[in-house]
Amino acid sequence: MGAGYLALQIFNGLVSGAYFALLSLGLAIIFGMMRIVNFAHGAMYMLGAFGAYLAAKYLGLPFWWALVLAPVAVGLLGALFERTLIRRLMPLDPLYNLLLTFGLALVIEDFMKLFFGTQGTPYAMPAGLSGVIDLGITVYPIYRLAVIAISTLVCLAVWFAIEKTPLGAKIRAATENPQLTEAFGIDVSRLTTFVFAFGVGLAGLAGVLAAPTTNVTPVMGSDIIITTFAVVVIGGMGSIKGSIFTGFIVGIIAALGAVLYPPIANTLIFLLMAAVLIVRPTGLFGAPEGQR
Amino acid sequence: MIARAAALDRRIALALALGALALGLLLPHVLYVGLATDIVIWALFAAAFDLLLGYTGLLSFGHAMFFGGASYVAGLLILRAHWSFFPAVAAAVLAATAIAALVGAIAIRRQGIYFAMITLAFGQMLYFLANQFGDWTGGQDGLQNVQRPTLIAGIRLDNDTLLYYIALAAAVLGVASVLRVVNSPFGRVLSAIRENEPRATSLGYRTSAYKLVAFVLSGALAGLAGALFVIAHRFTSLDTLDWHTSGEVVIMTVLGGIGTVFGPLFGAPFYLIINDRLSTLTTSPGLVLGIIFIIVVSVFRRGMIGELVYALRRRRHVEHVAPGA
Amino acid sequence: MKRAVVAIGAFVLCTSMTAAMPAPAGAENPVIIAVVNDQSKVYADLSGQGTVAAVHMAVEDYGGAVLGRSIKVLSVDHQNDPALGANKAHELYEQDHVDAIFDVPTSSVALAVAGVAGADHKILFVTTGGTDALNMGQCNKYTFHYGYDTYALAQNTGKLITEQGGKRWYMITANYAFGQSMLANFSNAVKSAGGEVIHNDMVPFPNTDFSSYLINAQAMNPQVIGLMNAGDDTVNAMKQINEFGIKKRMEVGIGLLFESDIAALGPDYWSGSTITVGSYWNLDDKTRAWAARYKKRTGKMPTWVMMGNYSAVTQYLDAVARAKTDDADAVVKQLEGYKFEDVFARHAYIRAQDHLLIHDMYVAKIKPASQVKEPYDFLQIVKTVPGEDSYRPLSAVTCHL
Amino acid sequence: MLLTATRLVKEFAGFRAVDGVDLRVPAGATLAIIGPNGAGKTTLFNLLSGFVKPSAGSIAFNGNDITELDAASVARLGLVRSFQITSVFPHVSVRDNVKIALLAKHPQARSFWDSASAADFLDEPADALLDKLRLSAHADRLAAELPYGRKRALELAVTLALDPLLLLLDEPTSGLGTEDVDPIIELVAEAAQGRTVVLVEHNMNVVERLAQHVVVLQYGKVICEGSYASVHDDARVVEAYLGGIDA
Amino acid sequence: MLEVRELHAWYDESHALHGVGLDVGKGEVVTLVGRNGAGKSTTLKSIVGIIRKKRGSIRLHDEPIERQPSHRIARMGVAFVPEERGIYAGLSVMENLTLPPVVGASAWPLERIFALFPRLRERARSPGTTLSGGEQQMLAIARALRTGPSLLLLDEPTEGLAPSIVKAIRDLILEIKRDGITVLLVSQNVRFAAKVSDRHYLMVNGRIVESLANAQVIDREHELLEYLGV
Repeated sequence: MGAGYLALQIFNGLVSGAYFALLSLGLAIIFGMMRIVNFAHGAMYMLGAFGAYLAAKYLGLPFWWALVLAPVAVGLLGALFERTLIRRLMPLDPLYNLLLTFGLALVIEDFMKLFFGTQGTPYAMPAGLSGVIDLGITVYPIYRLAVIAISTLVCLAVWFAIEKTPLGAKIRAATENPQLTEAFGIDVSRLTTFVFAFGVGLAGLAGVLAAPTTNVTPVMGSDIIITTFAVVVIGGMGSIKGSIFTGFIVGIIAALGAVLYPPIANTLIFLLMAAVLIVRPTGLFGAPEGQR
Repeated sequence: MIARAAALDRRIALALALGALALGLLLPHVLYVGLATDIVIWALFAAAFDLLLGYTGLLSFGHAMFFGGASYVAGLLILRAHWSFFPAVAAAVLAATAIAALVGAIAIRRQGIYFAMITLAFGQMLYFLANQFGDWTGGQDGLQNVQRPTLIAGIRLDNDTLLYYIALAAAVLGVASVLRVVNSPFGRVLSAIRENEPRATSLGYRTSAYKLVAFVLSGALAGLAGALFVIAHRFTSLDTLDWHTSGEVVIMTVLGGIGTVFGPLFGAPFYLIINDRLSTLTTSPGLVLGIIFIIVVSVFRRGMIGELVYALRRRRHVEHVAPGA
Repeated sequence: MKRAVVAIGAFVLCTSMTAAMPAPAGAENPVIIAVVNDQSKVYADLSGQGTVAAVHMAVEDYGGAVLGRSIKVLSVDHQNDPALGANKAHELYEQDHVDAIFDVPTSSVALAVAGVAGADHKILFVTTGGTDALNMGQCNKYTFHYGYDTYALAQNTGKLITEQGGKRWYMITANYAFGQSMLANFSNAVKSAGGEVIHNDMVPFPNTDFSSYLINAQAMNPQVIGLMNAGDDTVNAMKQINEFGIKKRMEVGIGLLFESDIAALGPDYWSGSTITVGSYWNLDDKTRAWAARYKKRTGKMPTWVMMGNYSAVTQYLDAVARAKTDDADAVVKQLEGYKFEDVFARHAYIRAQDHLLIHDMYVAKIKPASQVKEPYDFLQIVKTVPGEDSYRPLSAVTCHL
Repeated sequence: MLLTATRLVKEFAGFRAVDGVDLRVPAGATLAIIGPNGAGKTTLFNLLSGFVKPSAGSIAFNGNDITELDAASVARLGLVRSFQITSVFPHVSVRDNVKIALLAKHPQARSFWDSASAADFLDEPADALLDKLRLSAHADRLAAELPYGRKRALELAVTLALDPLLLLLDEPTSGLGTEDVDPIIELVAEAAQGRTVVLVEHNMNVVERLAQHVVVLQYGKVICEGSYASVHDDARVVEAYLGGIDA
Repeated sequence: MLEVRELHAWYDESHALHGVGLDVGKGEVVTLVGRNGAGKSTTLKSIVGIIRKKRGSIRLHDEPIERQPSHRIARMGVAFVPEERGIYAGLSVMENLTLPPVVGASAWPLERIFALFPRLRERARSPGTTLSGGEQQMLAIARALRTGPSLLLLDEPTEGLAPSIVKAIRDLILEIKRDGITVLLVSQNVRFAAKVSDRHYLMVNGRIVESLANAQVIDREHELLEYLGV
């Protein structure tokens, strides 16, 4: 195994990292504003993939349209859940919303099974991205490069929007002190709905990106959410930057582990989590308890 | 803080205990014995879980690791070493205790949502490890053909009804232990920590040590349930370690009522009977149970028994009880 | 108080309503058979409700009665949960007086239910479950393995590809009993045909991302990539094999595949690959006629395991008729060694020594979408292999019934 | 000196809430810490009781260095604090609140396998304490159901149950109506007999009646200390409180 | 322009206001004085809608606002400067300043703010909480003025600040008053209050017990100090 080969595997890790980063970024945004962990995030990821499938099948829309429309649709659904269910439990312990979204995840998954069965639905590689390019060591699918690019771009854009724009300032303000922000004339409740919708929209986007490379089934979200939680625990729900960074890093470590000793592939992220927790209970980027 | 019914009135507690016991004695006569046994086992599991959630305020989403872990330990000892009932169960409970101590020492340093996520991830880690060591655990096939062990010299547990009553006895003992712990001075301190941790700290209580002990006790009793599971079913599988199993025990406890000890004893049969019947009626049991769960979390947050206890208390002193909760 | 009343009321109502489901019994004393399979999880489309329909069809075709008693069909969703599956099986046998259970996909559930069948002395036909433990280490007198096993898949697919020049195999194996037994059987078959396995990746099961292994595989440049997995894992692996453009450069040997898997991605993803099936709806006029009736009934095309279940039920009822009783031991006697031929099983007999159905198997190539003329028209049968050559020879049977 | 704090500093994200405070509390004294809102009183309290670790400086109590000790250990050494916002253990009866505090000194607290009656031996001391704080009438009510003034008394009872060497009281009269203030002052005065007390207080009347020694904080620094009279007339203190716009 | 009648308010379960009634006329500067915990801040927070659990009537420009969500009240021209100043650590000085939307015609343009507080321009890109206490108070008031309010609610603007800054704040309030903005001020600092206000309300235990003219406050300073417990 040469250095080039290893480099290629690291590169490959960036692809799974791209999904983790989008998912944990969405979780982090929602958590930052609402202090809740969205257990239905995996279900939203799955809905994103199905959104792409449905858009192609019934509206004849190509991948690029789905990339925009499916996350928006998922976001709107998220907004509906936020307005009708999650909001009611906001004044209570955040654990209630963890339970609620856990129930939601079960319901969404089973609901989709009713309509789409379990075998999976075909979703083809977008035409323009279907080839491979020769990276010297071996060939590599163009689409995977696109996934890395799109995810990185979106993550950076989200980071920029939150850190550098007036809308981002409102979100940061509402995160820090919602009551006061409201008293400054900002409709925090609408902002909260928007943030929740946006966070799950990111999960939907990850789902659309995954659709061409994995089997699109109603259960695709329920396993990735647990791994994403582990990623989030490793990173610590500290910052936007932290969630993006941890997402990619964990992707790379998992990919390397899978090659060096395949049987460990699934366990590795969790072992990593245990190790990080022993050294830093708050995760890599987490603020110490009490301050957050 | 997670809502829970305040300390049970003695009379209500007695009534609930008798009700649960009556239900336990009645079950095998109205349901097939396999399901009845499952109900008893899960009721014990849920009661153990409630010791942690209801009395310490910690929501674990990884309790399958104790349940499943113990089921594998008991299963292996019976299958490979032909241990009899008591030693096998004891060893399994011990194993669950050890896992709980290990995981608890790391997880207990965080609380609330972090604790839930960490325990969830640790549970899944054990799942993958068990999947990994297929030579021992049978991997995806699970441990099959675990013969029922001997109870004491000469008596094999082959009779399902006998086994049911053994499980019932173990569950009664387990629930009684939960009650004793909850009402012990230690249990009082636990409630104090749950209600106001900084104040308890300021009184000199090392709160994380108390929480860890509660976590370990809860894990040990969940392990007892797991050991009974493998004996009752003659096999165990990765499903017992899967996070959905952790989720199921959460659902049962919430449906029954958090912090009531007795709530889970009614939540478990409710969940299992519905799931059992739905498996012949529909292909989407999760849909129905999920919707019920969402309604309970949104509207009847105290759970079935919790709402009942709350209503009875409320009738007695309407003016004092705080709104919301 | 009102809330409490609502809460408790709902509890009592729900449990009593569901608990009070009528237990099937009655004066007419029917012969009762049950389908226990996955109707809500990953294998629901492979078998699930489709098999239930096929079983009803079998009963109707049999005339709806045997020994002058009506035939009743129950069905249970085991949700891929061995505990639930075993529980329900036990309930079916003991309380609902079910005479035989059919289908049972997922190795862990199949083995658990087989355990129950052995303990309760009631008949079980495992059709969709493929692990050869059912007819090897964990066989029992009351369990019949009907349709295929990993040995037969390897003997056909593995041998044929190697003989046709695919000598160097790179294996990607799902790390669980089914995958391991498939790997062992395929490795033997490949070697016996003059090929070699140059590398094997033991991949955790389940797994969705195979890209690391595929990069590795390309670096080692094998002639065949062998997928020693099933279901979702195979679908994901194949999707990524296409993505990496590997399918154009090397052959893909697929251990186990069903029509529903092909439909999940669409035939183009699979085209050119070689698989082994126990039957196929488009085999001949007989199967086509059967499939047409099935489609009329359900609106869908059958997978071949649904045909297998149809056959299993038919043969079971026939055995009951021959035994003139539904007593399990008597029926087992009638089934053991019985030679027959039906829409599914050709040149078939149930081997007495391990209760395995020995029948013709078919090696098929998957057609590209351009050649698919009608729904589920996925396969081009390239070879019919007699059962004796497909299944483990009698000399290798280790089962003690 | 029972308690000595030396050059105590606490920084939060670049902001010094406590900035080099020296504090010396002799055994048996009653000392009050006063200062305008945001002067760092509560942070100082958290530092002394071990709830917050100082960024710099050291704390010694009764011959032990407690700078790095966790809060529970500090309490076990006999330095016990109260809280500004009272709730104690809201859904526990008043008697059990006190019993939980009394239990902290007994090994039974750790025995999860004792019956409920194992703590009964504490009923008597608990009732005695409740009686002393005029809470007997409420002994069986839930703490949450108490009127506000009684809650503060309960807070004091729970703190006193530990029989501390040093009592840290965080605004014992905050939020009380005038009619409730006097009884609390009496209770604190009684508790201070033979004990060392440090209190944070806003109400100057309370300070005057209880404290022999007053420390004035502003911007996290001690700007002045001495007897109530000397502090009351100190120009710096008046300025700190009144803003000294005429200055 | 502001009319409060029989206002009761609750913090969680504790009853903090017991029937507060007060009036503030257009262009007036009115102070609420009272001891800690008397309910002054609670009154302001009730007016601006931060405290939702309340009963009674609050009318602004003759419109009832007691049921309005707080962002609506702000958009009706009420600007709030909280006691802790409410400077966001996660926002830069500039972001802090421009966070609330402009709601009135009399909004101060940024140039006017920077002319008055050059430090805010210098530190525009640094995090808001790295400013000194006095600068933070300036930022908090400037932020309110930038929205162009008709009613400004100021909670303890001089607390913990050095005398020179208190003076600057006094001058600022007087300038605001000249602009015709109505101010409701909470202050324990009676000398400061007497300098800027037209009238005073004395609050005790969640009630208004007395309405005082400016002259009365100065005359009774020592009595009031005792009363305030200082």
